[in-house]
Amino acid sequence: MLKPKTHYDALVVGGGIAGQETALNLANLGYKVALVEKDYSIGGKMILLSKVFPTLDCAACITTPKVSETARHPNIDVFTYSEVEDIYKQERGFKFTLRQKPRYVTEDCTGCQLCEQVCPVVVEDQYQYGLIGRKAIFIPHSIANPRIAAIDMDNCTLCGLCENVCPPKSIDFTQTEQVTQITATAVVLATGYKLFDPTVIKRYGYGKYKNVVTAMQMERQLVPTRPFNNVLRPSDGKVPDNIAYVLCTGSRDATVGSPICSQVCCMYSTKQAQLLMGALPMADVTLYYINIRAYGKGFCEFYQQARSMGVGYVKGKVGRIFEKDNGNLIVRYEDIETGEVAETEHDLVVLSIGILPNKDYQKLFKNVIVEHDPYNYVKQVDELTSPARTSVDGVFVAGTASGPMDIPDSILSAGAASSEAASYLRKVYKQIQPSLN
Amino acid sequence: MKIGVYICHCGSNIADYVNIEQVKKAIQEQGEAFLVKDVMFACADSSQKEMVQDIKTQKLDAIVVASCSPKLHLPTFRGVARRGGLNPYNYVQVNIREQCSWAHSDDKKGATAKAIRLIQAGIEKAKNSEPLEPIKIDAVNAVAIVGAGVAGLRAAIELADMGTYVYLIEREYFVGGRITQWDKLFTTNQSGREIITKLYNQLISYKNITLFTGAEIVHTSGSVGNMQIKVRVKPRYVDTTCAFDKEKFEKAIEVCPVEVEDEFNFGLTKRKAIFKNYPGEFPELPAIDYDNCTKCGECQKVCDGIDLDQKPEYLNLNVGAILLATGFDPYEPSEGEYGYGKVPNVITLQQFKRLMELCPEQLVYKGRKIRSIAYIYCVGSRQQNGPNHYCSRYCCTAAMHTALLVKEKYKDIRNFHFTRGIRTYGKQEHIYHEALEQGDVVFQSFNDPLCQVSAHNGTAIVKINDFLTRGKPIELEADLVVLITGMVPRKDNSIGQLLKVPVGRDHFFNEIHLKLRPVETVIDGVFISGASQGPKNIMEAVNSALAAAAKANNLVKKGFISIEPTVAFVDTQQCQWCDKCSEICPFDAFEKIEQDGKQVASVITSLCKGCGMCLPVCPENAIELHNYTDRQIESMIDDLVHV
Amino acid sequence: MNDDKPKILVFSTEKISDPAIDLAGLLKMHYPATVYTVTVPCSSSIKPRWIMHAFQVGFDGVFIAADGTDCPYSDKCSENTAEIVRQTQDLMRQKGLETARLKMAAICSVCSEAFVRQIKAFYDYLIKQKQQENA
Amino acid sequence: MARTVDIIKKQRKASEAAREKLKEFNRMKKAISNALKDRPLTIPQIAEKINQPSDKVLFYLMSMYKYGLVEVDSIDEMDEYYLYRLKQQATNKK
Repeated sequence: MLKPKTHYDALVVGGGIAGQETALNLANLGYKVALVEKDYSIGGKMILLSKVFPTLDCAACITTPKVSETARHPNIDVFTYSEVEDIYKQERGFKFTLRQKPRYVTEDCTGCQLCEQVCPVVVEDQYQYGLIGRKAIFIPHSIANPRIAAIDMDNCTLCGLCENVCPPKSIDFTQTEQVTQITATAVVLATGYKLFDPTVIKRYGYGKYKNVVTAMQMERQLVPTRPFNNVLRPSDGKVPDNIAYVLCTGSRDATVGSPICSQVCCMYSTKQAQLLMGALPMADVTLYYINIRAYGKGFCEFYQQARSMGVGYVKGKVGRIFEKDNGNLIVRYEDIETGEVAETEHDLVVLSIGILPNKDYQKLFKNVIVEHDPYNYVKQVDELTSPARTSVDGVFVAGTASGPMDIPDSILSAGAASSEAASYLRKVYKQIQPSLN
Repeated sequence: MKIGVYICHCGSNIADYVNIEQVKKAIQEQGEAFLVKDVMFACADSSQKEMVQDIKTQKLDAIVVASCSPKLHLPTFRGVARRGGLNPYNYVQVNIREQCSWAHSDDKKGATAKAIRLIQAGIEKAKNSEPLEPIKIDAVNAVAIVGAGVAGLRAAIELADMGTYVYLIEREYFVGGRITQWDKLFTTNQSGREIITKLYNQLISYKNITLFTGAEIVHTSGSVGNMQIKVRVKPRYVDTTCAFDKEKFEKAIEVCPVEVEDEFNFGLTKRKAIFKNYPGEFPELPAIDYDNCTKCGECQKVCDGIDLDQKPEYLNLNVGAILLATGFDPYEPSEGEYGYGKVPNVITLQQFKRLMELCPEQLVYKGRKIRSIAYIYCVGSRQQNGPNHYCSRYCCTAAMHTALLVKEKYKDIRNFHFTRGIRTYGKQEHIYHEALEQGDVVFQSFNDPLCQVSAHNGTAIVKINDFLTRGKPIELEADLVVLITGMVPRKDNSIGQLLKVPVGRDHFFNEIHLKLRPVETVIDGVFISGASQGPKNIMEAVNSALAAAAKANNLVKKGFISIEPTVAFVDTQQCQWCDKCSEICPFDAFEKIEQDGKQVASVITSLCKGCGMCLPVCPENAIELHNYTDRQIESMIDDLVHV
Repeated sequence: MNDDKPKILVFSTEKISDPAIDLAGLLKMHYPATVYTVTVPCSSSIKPRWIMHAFQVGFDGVFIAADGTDCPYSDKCSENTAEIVRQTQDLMRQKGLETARLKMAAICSVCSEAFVRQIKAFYDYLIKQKQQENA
Repeated sequence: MARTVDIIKKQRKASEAAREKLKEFNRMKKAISNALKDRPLTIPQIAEKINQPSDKVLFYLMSMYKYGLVEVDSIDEMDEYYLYRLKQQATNKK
């Protein structure tokens, strides 16, 4: 386990694209950064995506260089599978507790995956959103960084087979949690977002009807390291040929506590539709939408491209989904073009789930309050001219922690956060040492 | 040349499929290596120490590690080389895991034979390797920011805060850019001027920011880290030392007899030839619009601060980087587009924003009290027949927000929105909801034909095929039609042309990569921000300005820039200067120089990215790339096929 | 021992196609062991003389795993690489070499499946060529 | 040689849920392998043969595919369902 320093210039909470970008910018300026990620590897949600709109370059190609740059930077200490808690604002800077949880595998692991071969337990793979199994000892996913295995102790039968086969003897069941008190001059919250849980909308039958999946599950099916040998529907492995997307699932819907637009679903659905038409040339893809929000650079053109490829766009709000005996689904919707309620049969339904605030940041601080906006995102106290500032001096926000946004906006927001944090650090250090350049 | 070779077992990952003993023997027998060792884990601390020790005690000239992909451990072993006292480029990594043992786990014999060849080729490469040092270029810790709108001002303050000297160069006589023209802004309802006042006051407190107004960059030379820029500062024709004699200047404006159309109010009002856009504008000093001034001398009679003999000044500045924050132009509808210029009472959103500010009590246009307003969306954006296919992003929210302000400010006004699908993305959704809640009517054209505007008894008629009526046309009479115009690139792109900044399909400045390098351009040291790279709202423009500030500061702060030494070089004996290399180079890294009485190509190493595109096009084979020389590549090929 | 098997030289690029070939190994996708990779910065940097050299010293086929549209250096990369292939094919014709022994395909950084598929098809083609030559 | 798992075993027991999952996987693995012994089958065919829900068969079959126990054979005539077969163990490692 990496031994933390006693002091860092900046603590960055969250190792997704925004956290990495912030950490890299600060580290390149010579500041020492602690990057804390609660998951087993850095990369956030972006590293799990297939191709990204509107350029259709693959997400892995874009993130992996950034991930390795972050992991390897001499000024960044990356703490994966670790959590931050009890942050206290002090006269100068912050003190906090770092909890490094045991993965029961040491850094000697070479990522050879022999342990995975011999482990006899299969549980749902969270990185494939439950579509497929993984072992109780596992490397999170094929491009995970660090590429070190971890044991999911809740599902381990303590058979010890992994320990028998591990070539560099990196398995250590006796590993324990390490708790360290650390200080940092500035804090950047890059805690990201949560995906909307569609089981809340019972009418759509997610969790009950096997062939109703989330867009994230579809995203994984479109990645080169996908769970199945092709895009298949989960009920029986059939190659789907008539796929529906239900947009605004958990967005623009005050009844489920999510009144705002999630800003990315229209475009990722449009992208998936294009990728599906490539993967399954015979398939029909229909998007049920309210408004198509193709607002960003190249988005409108991308949307037009999907239409010209033959993706169906139906302006209509989906009311309910029914399952037939053969696993097919009946989508009932109000067709705004005709003003009537209509029904269409599909063999796979994808819910374009929205994004929700990750409220975890609200529990981090002990003696100060990082205020939130009406939707529970981190409040930007000077939204127009200092978008990264929060209600606490010295605490900055980067990426989707302050609201829904796409990848380019997250990266720009992270750029702003690093800029403001760097200015803040210089100001603080100048107070101590006025001669500082 | 003494070469040390280390063959990694990677536990069993390599050793299970590649017969390490056999490989080791083959390499030893071949006799090219001075020392051949096998190690359980080359990356382990103990192995690294052993290698450092070997380099020192055995006086090795180069090392080869055959293990995993260089993507994983190239920097690790370059570090080993450095710690042993070797140049990191005298190190070669051979990938016998991902591209050998794992790829051929079904063919152990084949994998072993391949490993031997790969390592032999690696040894060849190491034999022909040359020590390389990163190229260091001195960098001036100063940045020129072009444009003092909200993005430029914010970037300037942030860069100054981070310890970089800033030259802020504004083409107009006044700072603030577009947002000084808007009153209340979404989503905070702050006024544009309030923001600019705050930023300007902050700006002038910095010793490391120099602001030039009425200024333009007219010439640049040099390259990243050290750029020479020539700035022309237009005269203001007023004596800047009398800045605080405000009253005299007010008087001068009053007596000026010349009236011209006021661009600040988009032609809704007139201004004088000596002018300020609004009271208290920054800098708080009027300017004379020389082209329209009749030199009548009236102002000079009341104010001794006028000096019509001022001449343009030229300044030569030295900067490490340039940050463009040149903003946008609002789309100007063509005559007749939705009745613009033909039907009375058709104005653009920007005119309407100014009109609202000029009408504190009642909303009156051309003498007519306004009771109903039709907002027509996507004017100049998402064009079906025009060149602008893109969505302008800010306008749906801006229109809805304006509609809210209208109802808040004036009584009894009805708002009708003629849209093509509302795109109030993200949190801006609540503005759309508020507009609906206050009773605004929103139409959406069915299957996307555009609505039509015609004149009718002094009012305007808007016709739309609406969604809810399944495409049946609806007609509506409105006292005022507001065209919700999008953003277009600045008409005058002289700065972009001067710096050779490429533009995208939409003609805005283009970044290298929307996600990886969103504020960098292919011109090293030139950054872009704000609406100059595409439509953005204020928060987004400021985010990109601050991001660009971070990148620019990162680049120049250290005082030097290091670049990879894998750059191209020219054999001037062979070169006949045919220009092919400079034609194909995406980075303009070739220059023509004179050497020994003939013209030859020379690589500007500070511009070369080491892509090697010039290598195959040279008819004389006079160009090579460090670390990928003909000798290295061809000797590797020899050894790969060697039996 | 491997002499009867076709030998293929692959030019792969540091940032784009090399990671895909690595990933193929990582996912244990098999391809013939007589496929050797030489890494270059960009597929537009390959000199025709390198390719010709490979044929001369005994390679049966040369495969360019091109950057395609993913090229980080230039949007003209595909064009430039195609030009290199064209020029090399001219040289091959002069030497009486079958131009199909040089193959180019765009391989993105996770296109491991495509790489393996392409290289196997190329390998099979070269086997047939060899058999014909021997017959 | 001492294994760390033996130390930890003295301190705690594996969860019942984990044991259950282990058994379930073994059961399904065995059933699917048996079903595929003679010829390649589609997922619905396997499900019918071993009398298990087809979504569960998909989950375990694909997990077996991931760990190299099963491979794709071909697709049926309707281009709807893939057929899967057992993978021949290439190397018999100890």
